[in-house]
Amino acid sequence: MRLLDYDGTLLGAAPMGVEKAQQAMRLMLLSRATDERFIKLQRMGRVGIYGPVHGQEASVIGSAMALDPARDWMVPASREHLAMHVQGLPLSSLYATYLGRIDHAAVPEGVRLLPRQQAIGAQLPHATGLAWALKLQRLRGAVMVYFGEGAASEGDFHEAANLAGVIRAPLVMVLINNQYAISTPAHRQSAAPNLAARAVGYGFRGIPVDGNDLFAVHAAAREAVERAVAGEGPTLIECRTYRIGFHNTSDNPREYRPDSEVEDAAERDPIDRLRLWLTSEGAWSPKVEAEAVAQVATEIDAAIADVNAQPRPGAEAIFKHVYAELPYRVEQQRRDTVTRKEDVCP
Amino acid sequence: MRLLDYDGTLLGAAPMGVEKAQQAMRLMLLSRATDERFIKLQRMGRVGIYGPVHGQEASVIGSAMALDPARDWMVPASREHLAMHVQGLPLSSLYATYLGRIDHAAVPEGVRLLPRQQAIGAQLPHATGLAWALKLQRLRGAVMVYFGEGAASEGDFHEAANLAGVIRAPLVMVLINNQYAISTPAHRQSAAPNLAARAVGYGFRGIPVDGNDLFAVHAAAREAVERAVAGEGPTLIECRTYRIGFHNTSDNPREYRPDSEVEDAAERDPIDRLRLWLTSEGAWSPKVEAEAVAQVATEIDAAIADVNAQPRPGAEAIFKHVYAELPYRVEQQRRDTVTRKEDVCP
Amino acid sequence: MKQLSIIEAIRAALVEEMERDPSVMVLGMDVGRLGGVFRVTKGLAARFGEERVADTPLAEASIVGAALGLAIGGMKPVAEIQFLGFTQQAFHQIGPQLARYRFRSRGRYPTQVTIRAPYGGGVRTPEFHADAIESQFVQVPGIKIVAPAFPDDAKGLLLQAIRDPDPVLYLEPQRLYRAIRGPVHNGDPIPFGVSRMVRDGTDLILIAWSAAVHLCLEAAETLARTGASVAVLDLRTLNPLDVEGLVAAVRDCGKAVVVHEAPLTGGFGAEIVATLQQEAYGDLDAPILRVGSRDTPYPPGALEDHFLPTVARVVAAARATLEY
Amino acid sequence: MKQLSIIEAIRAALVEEMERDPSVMVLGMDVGRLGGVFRVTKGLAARFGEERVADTPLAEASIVGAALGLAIGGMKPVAEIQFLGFTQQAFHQIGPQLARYRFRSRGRYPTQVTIRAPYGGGVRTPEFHADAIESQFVQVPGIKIVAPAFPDDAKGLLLQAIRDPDPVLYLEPQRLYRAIRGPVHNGDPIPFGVSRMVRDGTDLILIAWSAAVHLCLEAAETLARTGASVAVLDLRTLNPLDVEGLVAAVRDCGKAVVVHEAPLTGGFGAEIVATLQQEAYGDLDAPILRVGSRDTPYPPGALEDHFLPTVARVVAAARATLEY
Ligand SMILES: Cc1ncc(C[n+]2csc(CCOP(=O)(O)OP(=O)(O)O)c2C)c(N)n1
Ligand SMILES: Cc1ncc(C[n+]2csc(CCOP(=O)(O)OP(=O)(O)O)c2C)c(N)n1
Ligand SMILES: [Mg+2]
Ligand SMILES: [Mg+2]
Repeated sequence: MRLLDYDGTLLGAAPMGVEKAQQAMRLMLLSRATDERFIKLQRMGRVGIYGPVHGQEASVIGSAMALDPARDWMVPASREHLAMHVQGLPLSSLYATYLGRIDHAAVPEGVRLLPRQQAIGAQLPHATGLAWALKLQRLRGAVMVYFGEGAASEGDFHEAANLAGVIRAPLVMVLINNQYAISTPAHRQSAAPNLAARAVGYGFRGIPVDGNDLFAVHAAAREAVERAVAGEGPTLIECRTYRIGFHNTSDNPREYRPDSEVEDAAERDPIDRLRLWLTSEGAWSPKVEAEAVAQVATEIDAAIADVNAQPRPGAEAIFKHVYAELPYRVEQQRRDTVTRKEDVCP
Repeated sequence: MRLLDYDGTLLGAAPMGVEKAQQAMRLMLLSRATDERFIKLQRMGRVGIYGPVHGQEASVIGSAMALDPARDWMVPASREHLAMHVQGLPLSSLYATYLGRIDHAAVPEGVRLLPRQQAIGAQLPHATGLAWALKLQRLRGAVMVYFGEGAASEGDFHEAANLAGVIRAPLVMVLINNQYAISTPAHRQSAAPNLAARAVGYGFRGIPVDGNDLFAVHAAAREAVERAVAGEGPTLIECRTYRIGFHNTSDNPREYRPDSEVEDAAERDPIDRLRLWLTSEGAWSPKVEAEAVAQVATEIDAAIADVNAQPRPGAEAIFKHVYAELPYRVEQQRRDTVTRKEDVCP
Repeated sequence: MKQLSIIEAIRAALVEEMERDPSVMVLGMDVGRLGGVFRVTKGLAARFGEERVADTPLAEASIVGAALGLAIGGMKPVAEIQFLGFTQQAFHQIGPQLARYRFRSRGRYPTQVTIRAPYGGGVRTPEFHADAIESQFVQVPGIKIVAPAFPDDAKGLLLQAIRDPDPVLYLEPQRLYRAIRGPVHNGDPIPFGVSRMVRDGTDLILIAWSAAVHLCLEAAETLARTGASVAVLDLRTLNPLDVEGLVAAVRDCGKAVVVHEAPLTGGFGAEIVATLQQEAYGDLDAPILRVGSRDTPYPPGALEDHFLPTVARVVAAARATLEY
Repeated sequence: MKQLSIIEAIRAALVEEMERDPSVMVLGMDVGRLGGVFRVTKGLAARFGEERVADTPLAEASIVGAALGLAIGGMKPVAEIQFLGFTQQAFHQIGPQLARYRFRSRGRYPTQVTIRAPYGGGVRTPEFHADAIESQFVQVPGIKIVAPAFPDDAKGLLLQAIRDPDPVLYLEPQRLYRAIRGPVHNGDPIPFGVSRMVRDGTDLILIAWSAAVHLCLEAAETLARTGASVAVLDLRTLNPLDVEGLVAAVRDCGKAVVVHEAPLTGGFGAEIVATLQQEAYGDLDAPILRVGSRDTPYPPGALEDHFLPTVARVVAAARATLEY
């Protein structure tokens, strides 16, 4: 499925107005600028590890914008940073994870969002269960869950999708096929040319979309959310995109893929494509872009400053939230750790 | 896919000659008689637990007969008793498991067969690995693995199938959809009406067949084996059948399904269907059947007598084959156990 | 007071909680119309509907993972895993996910999930169906582990498990399901972390949980006939562990033996010994021996008596300790 | 003698075995062209071909399950699980399947499989990547567990692991991968079940394995400055456990502390204490203390120093024991 051609030509009905598309454009710029900033901070030793979204912005933003944050839930994997912000997570809470302020990073009360997941695929059954809970309680709403084509090889994917089919859960599964799981190319991940087709095996709909086409992603996601809310069950959307960046800041993709492949992919950049369309609509210009970029930088600065103003967690933090109430021995350990005040962390 | 109609009419080319069909008929009768005998032995307290094949004989025998036991491997789940015999396991070794002679139950050297598997679905990745080993060593051969529609919900199914697709393993996956996993009906197991269609999601062929049609099962299995051996990769065959018997000797299906459903299914009995065809070919008669039944009973008697002549394993058996060589502490435990001679078992 | 079997006591707790709190639900394989392979949930689907007593596909990881999602969404799921041995298929959803979700979400998503599973040997089950792997969960911070040995505790501890804000692994002694009946209070949840002295004695204490408690009671009875006064302590919960109760019990006797159904090496007995030799070193008059299953795979049913701890082995360990 | 890092030592063992025996192969995520996320298998695909050094899909259970099938089919697979924490996804294929297949098949199918996995903290990894869950495998009869702390042992024990007829879980100390270099013999496999005294001492013995051995060496050095003579024993393999070596070491010193990176409760330290208090009761002059990580989930990297055992905590436990 494609709605915006490589050159920005609209191939069907636009699923959003110009204003919303401008907003999407700003979010994609914010996403890319976040990547750049955190890679820089990582190189400076201020961030442990960071995985960029570069190249996948249309998949991430286009889908996230299809949710109603007051009604729907989002279950992220680990690379959909800005989607979490779209869903209502303040930018400074988003950044706090990378800057070591774990309590500030927590999802605030009222934001329908689960934390990031580092165990590939493990969030999928949670999303099914959450969607099931909505259904059992007759709550209107859908759950959108993100995962990669690598995650789609895990047993958790299969079990979560199959269960979702059986209970007709209001679930939207967004598979972001960025062609790589670390160094493993998609064709070594599965012999299936079409991962969306897996949905047939679970009794629901699967839609492959051009993941670099914000409109296609958004239209597919919006329809899937509507169907979920209407009680028509789950949908699997495969967003076909490309991870232009490295897997994360410890990775060097030159060890496993040719530059030419990346250059090719860069020509299908999702931001360029939307920019072309917006420009052709008279709704974007170099000047507007310059303003947007400046504003994004200011937002990032402010959010980082906000995080840096938060106290660094101390020893106490490792005992907090392990249990509602600490059992005897763990309480002893807490006291030992805290009273010794060996605050050995930086 | 169907080749033999309910009334025994042949709908296409017969995949086997009359003689082989007679042999299949005898094996199906042996299978059913084995069920009856072991249910009786269980009721007498001589067998712990037994799960009958009743109703699924065409799926089990039709597929097993497609293998070349001198070249191909079989990986059973736990209900394909007679398939194991077709693959070369002596009847007395097959029965020995149920009669508590675990060493006699072992697969003899030279028989290309893995032991039964009680963890649902866990055998599937083993089968993929085994098929991979054949391929890596350039050994001609295929691996056939059995599992139920319940097992097809496990993560192991998904991971094993996907890996098999990627490495183009010479694997034939025989999904025996007998409509129940204990009490859970197939429609509660998956919303997909066609489990064979899952193969698309792994990049290989899936074929749904009438599992009560020996010819259809055999033809599909034979083709799949040929393709596997020829390097054309895996096939998923869904045999649609019905578990006429109980799940196992501790189960009472009346608690979860109506008798009428079972009666309906019994009208599509796989043995009846083959008998009709054989009779129409002049190759079967009540007299031949009576002889076959008598012969089967004799075989069963002989095999059981053979098992009963084997010594019951003692304490030593629990320490045998845990490691190539027992570590210090386990060796101590072995000595303790054996020398105390508390041979507390019956 | 009503005399119930353990199965009946568990069912009674489920019914009470489901009556009391509409967010409590049951999910698992065959738990609905059939009422579970042991009929523990028999009648619940008819009473509370198939939505609240939901059959799931045959996929353990998704049962646990979905239970976590259900809890995040406001339900209080009681998930049945057909046999504890099959929690291995769900292991990555239990330790790293369910048990850590409160921590990971910094308290935003407490996960009030109970996992029930029958376990333990002595009933000639097929492979995996008897595996006593509780100690693998002991090293999972964040999940509580409960292992009742009597109908009354089975009910009271399950009430607590369902109401407890933390995830709980509730282990059911398969062998005792219908084998014993006992009085069951119509009352309150039983708090976790409180062991119970089920037989008094002054010379030695046998420490156990779940079905092994009954083995210890038999052994104590045998030992009594030769004049030894042997106490039996039922831990009831492994996490939280009643360290004070253990220390006090050992202080009184000076001698102890730990008995469990899990294989000896790495079993929870090791933790009890390590804890006691640290916390009650001065009070110990002999090494604490452990009696467990053999360090082998669980054998086929016909051979399980060679594998499992027996009264004779408990008595032998107790005698050696008494004579130390 | 060559000075190698642990990564180089592991790679050298893999190369030697693959040269020696054409049925040895490597499989796992990203092990091929990339050479694994730590580059342990770097260069192997180029040397031995992508069939023998095979990238797999992202699915841990199938990696282990397929390795078992490969072994049944005549290969000798060395499977890499990217981080030990992700063996949880494969748990049901390790304990109940791989470790028991020889037993289940009554010796017909021995399963010569090695699982390699990096583990342990101190390098600020994301969640799950540092989890020290070795004790969960200790209660799995049938699988051997190896945990080297030095390049030489890393090589010799891996040679043995690959040649050993039983399945082996080979734990790689992530923190030490490139942090230390040492002489590596060009020689034979190192037998399992033989611990090594890596520092002599007469007052107290510190018992450890993997990265914690180096913590103990530092602590012993610190203690030496105050006049205490502290020995350090490197277990090297957890199963088989060198019970005789442990007992002999404790007999000499009379006092011991066990140190490990896993959370305290239910860690393998408990088994060592329980074993020693039984086998060397008369020789003990003090309770054996354990120093482990805190009984909490592994925290985010920036907080790990509060969680992990530190030199200070080892020294404190040693002092308390010395002064007992
Ligand atoms: C269960 C599990 N196995 C392995 C890893 C290590 N790992 C981290 S990211 C990654 C690749 C994920 O690929 P994909 O799902 O396609 O997502 P992407 O990184 O492309 O966004 C792997 C293997 C992990 N975190 N969890
Ligand atoms: C991993 C696992 N979970 C649960 C069980 C309990 N169990 C035994 S048989 C069975 C149903 C299997 O259904 P299916 O795969 O359709 O095979 P069938 O019994 O119909 O032949 C279940 C749930 C098990 N043995 N293993
Ligand atoms: Mg990817
Ligand atoms: Mg079935």
